[in-house]
Amino acid sequence: MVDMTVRIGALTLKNPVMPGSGTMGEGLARVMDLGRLGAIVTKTITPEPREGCPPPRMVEYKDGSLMAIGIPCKGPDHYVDEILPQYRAYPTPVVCSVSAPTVDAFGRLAAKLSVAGVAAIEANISCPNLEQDGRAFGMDAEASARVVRRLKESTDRPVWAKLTPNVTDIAAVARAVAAAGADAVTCANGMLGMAVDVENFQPALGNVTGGMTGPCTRPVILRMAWQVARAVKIPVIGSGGVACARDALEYLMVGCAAVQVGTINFVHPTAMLGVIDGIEAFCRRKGIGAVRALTGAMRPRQDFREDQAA
Amino acid sequence: MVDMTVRIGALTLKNPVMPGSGTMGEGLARVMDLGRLGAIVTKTITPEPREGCPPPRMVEYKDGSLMAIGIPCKGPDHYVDEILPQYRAYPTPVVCSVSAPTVDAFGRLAAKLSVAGVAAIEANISCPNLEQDGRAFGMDAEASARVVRRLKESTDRPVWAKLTPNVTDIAAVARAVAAAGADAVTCANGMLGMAVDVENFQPALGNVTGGMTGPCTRPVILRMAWQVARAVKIPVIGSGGVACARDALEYLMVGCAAVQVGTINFVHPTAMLGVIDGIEAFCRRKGIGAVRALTGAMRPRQDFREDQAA
Amino acid sequence: MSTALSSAAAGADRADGFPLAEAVCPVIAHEWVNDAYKHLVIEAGHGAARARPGQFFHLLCPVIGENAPFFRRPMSLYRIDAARGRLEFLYKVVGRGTTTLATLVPGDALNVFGPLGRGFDFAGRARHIVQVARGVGLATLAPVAEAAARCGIRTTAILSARSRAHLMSVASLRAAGADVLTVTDEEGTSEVGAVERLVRRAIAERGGDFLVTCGSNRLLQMLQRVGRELGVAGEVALEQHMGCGNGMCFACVREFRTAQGGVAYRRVCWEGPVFDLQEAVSW
Amino acid sequence: MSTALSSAAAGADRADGFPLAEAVCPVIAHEWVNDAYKHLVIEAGHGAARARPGQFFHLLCPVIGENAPFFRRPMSLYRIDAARGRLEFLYKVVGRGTTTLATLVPGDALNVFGPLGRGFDFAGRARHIVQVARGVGLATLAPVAEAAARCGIRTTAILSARSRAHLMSVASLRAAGADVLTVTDEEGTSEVGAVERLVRRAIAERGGDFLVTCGSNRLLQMLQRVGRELGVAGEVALEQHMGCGNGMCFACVREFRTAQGGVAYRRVCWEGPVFDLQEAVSW
Ligand SMILES: Cc1cc2nc3c(=O)[nH]c(=O)nc-3n(C[C@H](O)[C@H](O)[C@H](O)COP(=O)(O)OP(=O)(O)OC[C@H]3O[C@@H](n4cnc5c(N)ncnc54)[C@H](O)[C@@H]3O)c2cc1C
Ligand SMILES: Cc1cc2nc3c(=O)[nH]c(=O)nc-3n(C[C@H](O)[C@H](O)[C@H](O)COP(=O)(O)OP(=O)(O)OC[C@H]3O[C@@H](n4cnc5c(N)ncnc54)[C@H](O)[C@@H]3O)c2cc1C
Ligand SMILES: Cc1cc2nc3c(=O)[nH]c(=O)nc-3n(C[C@H](O)[C@H](O)[C@H](O)COP(=O)(O)O)c2cc1C
Ligand SMILES: Cc1cc2nc3c(=O)[nH]c(=O)nc-3n(C[C@H](O)[C@H](O)[C@H](O)COP(=O)(O)O)c2cc1C
Ligand code: FES
Ligand code: FES
Repeated sequence: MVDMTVRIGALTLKNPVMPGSGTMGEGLARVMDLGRLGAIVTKTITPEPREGCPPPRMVEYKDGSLMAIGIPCKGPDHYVDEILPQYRAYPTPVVCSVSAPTVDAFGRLAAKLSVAGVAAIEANISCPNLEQDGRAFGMDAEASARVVRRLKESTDRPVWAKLTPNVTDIAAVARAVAAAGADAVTCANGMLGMAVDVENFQPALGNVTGGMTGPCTRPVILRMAWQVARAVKIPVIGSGGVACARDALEYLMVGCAAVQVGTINFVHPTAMLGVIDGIEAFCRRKGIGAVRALTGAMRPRQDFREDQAA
Repeated sequence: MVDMTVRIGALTLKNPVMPGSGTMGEGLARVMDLGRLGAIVTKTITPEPREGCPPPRMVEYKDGSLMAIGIPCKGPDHYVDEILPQYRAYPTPVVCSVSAPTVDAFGRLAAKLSVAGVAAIEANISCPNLEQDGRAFGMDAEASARVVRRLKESTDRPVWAKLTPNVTDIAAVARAVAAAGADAVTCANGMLGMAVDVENFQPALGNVTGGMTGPCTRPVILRMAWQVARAVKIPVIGSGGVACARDALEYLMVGCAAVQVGTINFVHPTAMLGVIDGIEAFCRRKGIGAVRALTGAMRPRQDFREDQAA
Repeated sequence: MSTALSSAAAGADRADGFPLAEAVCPVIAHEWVNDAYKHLVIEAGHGAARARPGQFFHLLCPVIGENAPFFRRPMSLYRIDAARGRLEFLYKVVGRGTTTLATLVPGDALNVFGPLGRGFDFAGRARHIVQVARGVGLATLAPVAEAAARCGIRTTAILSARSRAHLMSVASLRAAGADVLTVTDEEGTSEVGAVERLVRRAIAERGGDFLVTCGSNRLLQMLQRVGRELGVAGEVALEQHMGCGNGMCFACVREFRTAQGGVAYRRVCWEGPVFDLQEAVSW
Repeated sequence: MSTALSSAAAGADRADGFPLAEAVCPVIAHEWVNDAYKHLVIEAGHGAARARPGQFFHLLCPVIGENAPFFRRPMSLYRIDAARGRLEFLYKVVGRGTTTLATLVPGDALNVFGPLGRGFDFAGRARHIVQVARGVGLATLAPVAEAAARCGIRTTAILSARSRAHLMSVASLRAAGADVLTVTDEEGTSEVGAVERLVRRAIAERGGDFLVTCGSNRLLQMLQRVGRELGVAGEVALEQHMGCGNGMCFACVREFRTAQGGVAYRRVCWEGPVFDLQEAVSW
């Protein structure tokens, strides 16, 4: 028996696997038992209803995709009344992702969403900061910290800060949000990308730029998770390109306490179950009693020489 | 007949396709006519000889690779005496990539390498800046500008600044190097990534981190090239994930004057010829007389509706 | 049956008790029906028991060489054979995914996810369906007549295609009791005005009281006009590029008219692919 | 012949006049020789005319499903049939690339790049080669005896394998005039000390004056010791994971002893894969 539980601050999860915000929905409950997940992270909620980006919203690559969805949202009341109740049947803690155009609006939104059934708040700080020329909060350590401080004042729920990877020094942003009181950091959101429809001399996405996600982003996001885990003491949740247990193990070993699975849910709707079962099988095979022991288990390379088997 | 020439500052190239530094070598001359290339960019030269990173030096993914080579180099004299003469037989201009641990060393190296046969100097500013805690020059707009200023003082050759993509605001770095007198910017070097050998709980690369390159990085680097092209007036050379003509066209249309082809040279040694021929064929098919006209040819999306063909 | 192959895909066949399943299904038959379309039959007990006309499955097309479809490909049901636990698809080979899909031979395994989306909703609303299909719409509308007949609803099917060789499902529609009218570009009979006359006649003379369409924007516009004018309700099956196919990614939105007179985005995979005829914004 | 297939790969077959070529070659034969190794024969006139023993080709293994080898895979030449313009490889199926390579059937096309690297250099340096091979080394050393015979050099080949079924190329080596000695784990004859006695006897009694090895680190260490002690020169063919295979990426380095007594990295694909026996750092 492997002890699969992990602690994210005050919260104990039954296993380290959860969806990335915006990559699951009620549809998933029609394919699998959401009770098996470590947590349910819901799609980002904004203060006002939004329609999202004009189509086309996606471009597909060999090993990942570029999407410009733009956080369509029906607002916080709809979330509390219609979305949250759908997850009440499960013992799984619900993490509510929020985003807003100003620090104040972040605070008000989190207060409004700190209702029964919300176990933690994840701050999606990849959105444009209207107080700073629309530059994403997450691209600035100080702006990120301000959001977290306001959230901590506005809610008694644990606050997770979801970083953007589009930065020079992600460890600095992580240190800033940790100092501001974040209970955990999620590393990271999609990488800003674009594509051209060359036949028609136009952007391939209605929004021109979009978020690059999926397996091909893993090497870069993994490096960031490693840098973040070395920079802060709070738990780190890896999010980027996890498709199978092996990928999740990379994140755990570089120092993450848990992982989020995103784009691959669209391809294999039960991919998260495969990740959970695979991590457990790995622990059993290696004689590891608790998955927690994998966090930061990467050691420096030995000059390890194996004889060439014939 | 399509006019394939492009101008990079004072330099006219017969076509917009050249290898990325460190992704070609004398071996390529044994497979194809290097005279067909727009330019020959040679592997980065450092002031002192270096052995490079300990193996393993590569990890392969479905659509790209992670390499930690570490710029092995035999020094500038070896370059002038042994490497440069190999390219003398070709009419193709040689661009000499340089890197150094201090601004002074950059200047001295460029002066030493401004010999006959070197048509331009490309500053690889992705390397650690020993005067700033080893943080890469390219991660700091001011440090990048200092390198370019010193190079401009030290050589009469055009200076290209090759940016690192591991930054928050690549347009700001581009503006800084343009203001410092750079004749062109190359966008960009590899993205910093890592991988774990989970079976053995150790980094997969001898150097722990490495450069992620290849097709899967194109959406992100393309977005950066677009941002850079809108920020500066000097020519932009796109470098990231070009495998075929279509990919190169994306870079040209977002505003690049030329492209560098890197990792795919390792898979298809004559890939650059395919890119050149494909761009020419595209121009012919679209009735475009000069490839220069493609630079920045992307237009805003029309709400363009085509009837569904049956 | 399909479980025997489940090791071919991580996470496949965990369906037990859930309405949707990712299942690895054996290919039973796979033939070209003309120069552009293939007819695919798979064994999929779980799906065949649940699927309804207008719904679709999300197919994981193989990765072969440069053709590496990352996401699944949506295909509507051409035939649901609940008795034998089989699903049938009729699809046009157009790009990466359909090219590799077309390489499958009987005995190969295909990973499918479904049934997905909202199907046609004519039971209790229609007595005589007039369906107008073109292109891939021929596949999507094919199962309507049979299901309609089961609720005692008659069908007049107007099929439009480039040429007679591209008219598919005529025989199966007739077998399901539909009156089938065909028009083709080749014969010069498929022009929108001509089809409109057939539709008006089916409403006026045969009691057509529900319009169903798929596959052509110009035919959709014509039916919206006729439906509005004559007060005849109807539905349209739409397409959009998809990520998840299951309402989660919001990639597949299109514009729709709202009750308030504005337009809003709706997900083709979740609120559709079948929508109210008048709410769809044609383009 | 291969040009007829060239459209299968962008940029392939632009060889005209260049020593190296990326060529799309028809598979002539492809059979399992035991439970782990396959024998591949391709038509490759350009390569067969130029290749030398110890050199390798860089094979573009197909992408099939989850097995998506991005880089090529290096395979040394098992046989060079210049007369018929054919190349032969003998390889072990171990991972992604070799798994998809193994699916090719005669008539399929394989994109190969080569010939690459520095082959064996015994002409004028040897009169009697003693070769010691194990595992994939059996493939790499197989063409040595035939080429040696052509320069009037004799060969004693000591082949080591897990079992008799894994001893490959015995017949072809004998046909090339080599004396073949075999040892196996199964028979308890393959222990390093036993092989060392065979090597020493071949040197002492048969005039062995050049050592050649591939495929086992422990046998390499033993031969380095014997060679140093008896003053017998030799070469070793080494492996390393490769990117380009053509000296450009510097991914394939290994440590070597330098003349100055230090160690330095050298590229297996460019300075090798065949190196001086004593310069190779064993591990
Ligand atoms: C609900 C639904 C049902 C469908 N039913 C059928 C059917 O029964 N028969 C049939 O022939 N076709 C049907 N289609 C269209 C079919 O999904 C596309 O032809 C197919 O996805 C093309 O894939 P590709 O990789 O070959 O093309 P590519 O052009 O290479 O695909 C590139 C991307 O565009 C998407 N795409 C391209 N064309 C379409 C399209 N028309 N609709 C949606 N996405 C598209 C692909 O899914 C992929 O994401 C249906 C589409 C939808 C949305
Ligand atoms: C010069 C040279 C000649 C060779 N000749 C032969 C031969 O004749 N017969 C034979 O069976 N094998 C030979 N090998 C080894 C062969 O290249 C590997 O077995 C093969 O690359 C494994 O690929 P894979 O995708 O199946 O394995 P994976 O393990 O899936 O490959 C992952 C990565 O590791 C690399 N890799 C794995 N094992 C090796 C290895 N032993 N050497 C180099 N790279 C490796 C792969 O190329 C790939 O980049 C040779 C290697 C070299 C360097
Ligand atoms: C279609 C789509 C929608 C997303 N929506 C959100 C969102 O609303 N809020 C958020 O914080 N992240 C969002 N993300 C980012 C994911 O949660 C996740 O961090 C990212 O996709 C990286 O993981 P992956 O590579 O496994 O997909 C979205 C990603 C995708 C692909
Ligand atoms: C193995 C390897 C070595 C490289 N060496 C250098 C180098 O020495 N100097 C440099 O400026 N860029 C170097 N690069 C970066 C490439 O020039 C190029 O910018 C990058 O690979 C992105 O292009 P690509 O995606 O087409 O490979 C190297 C890249 C690779 C893969
Ligand atoms: S395809 Fe994902 S919501 Fe429709
Ligand atoms: S494999 Fe590229 S240098 Fe050897």
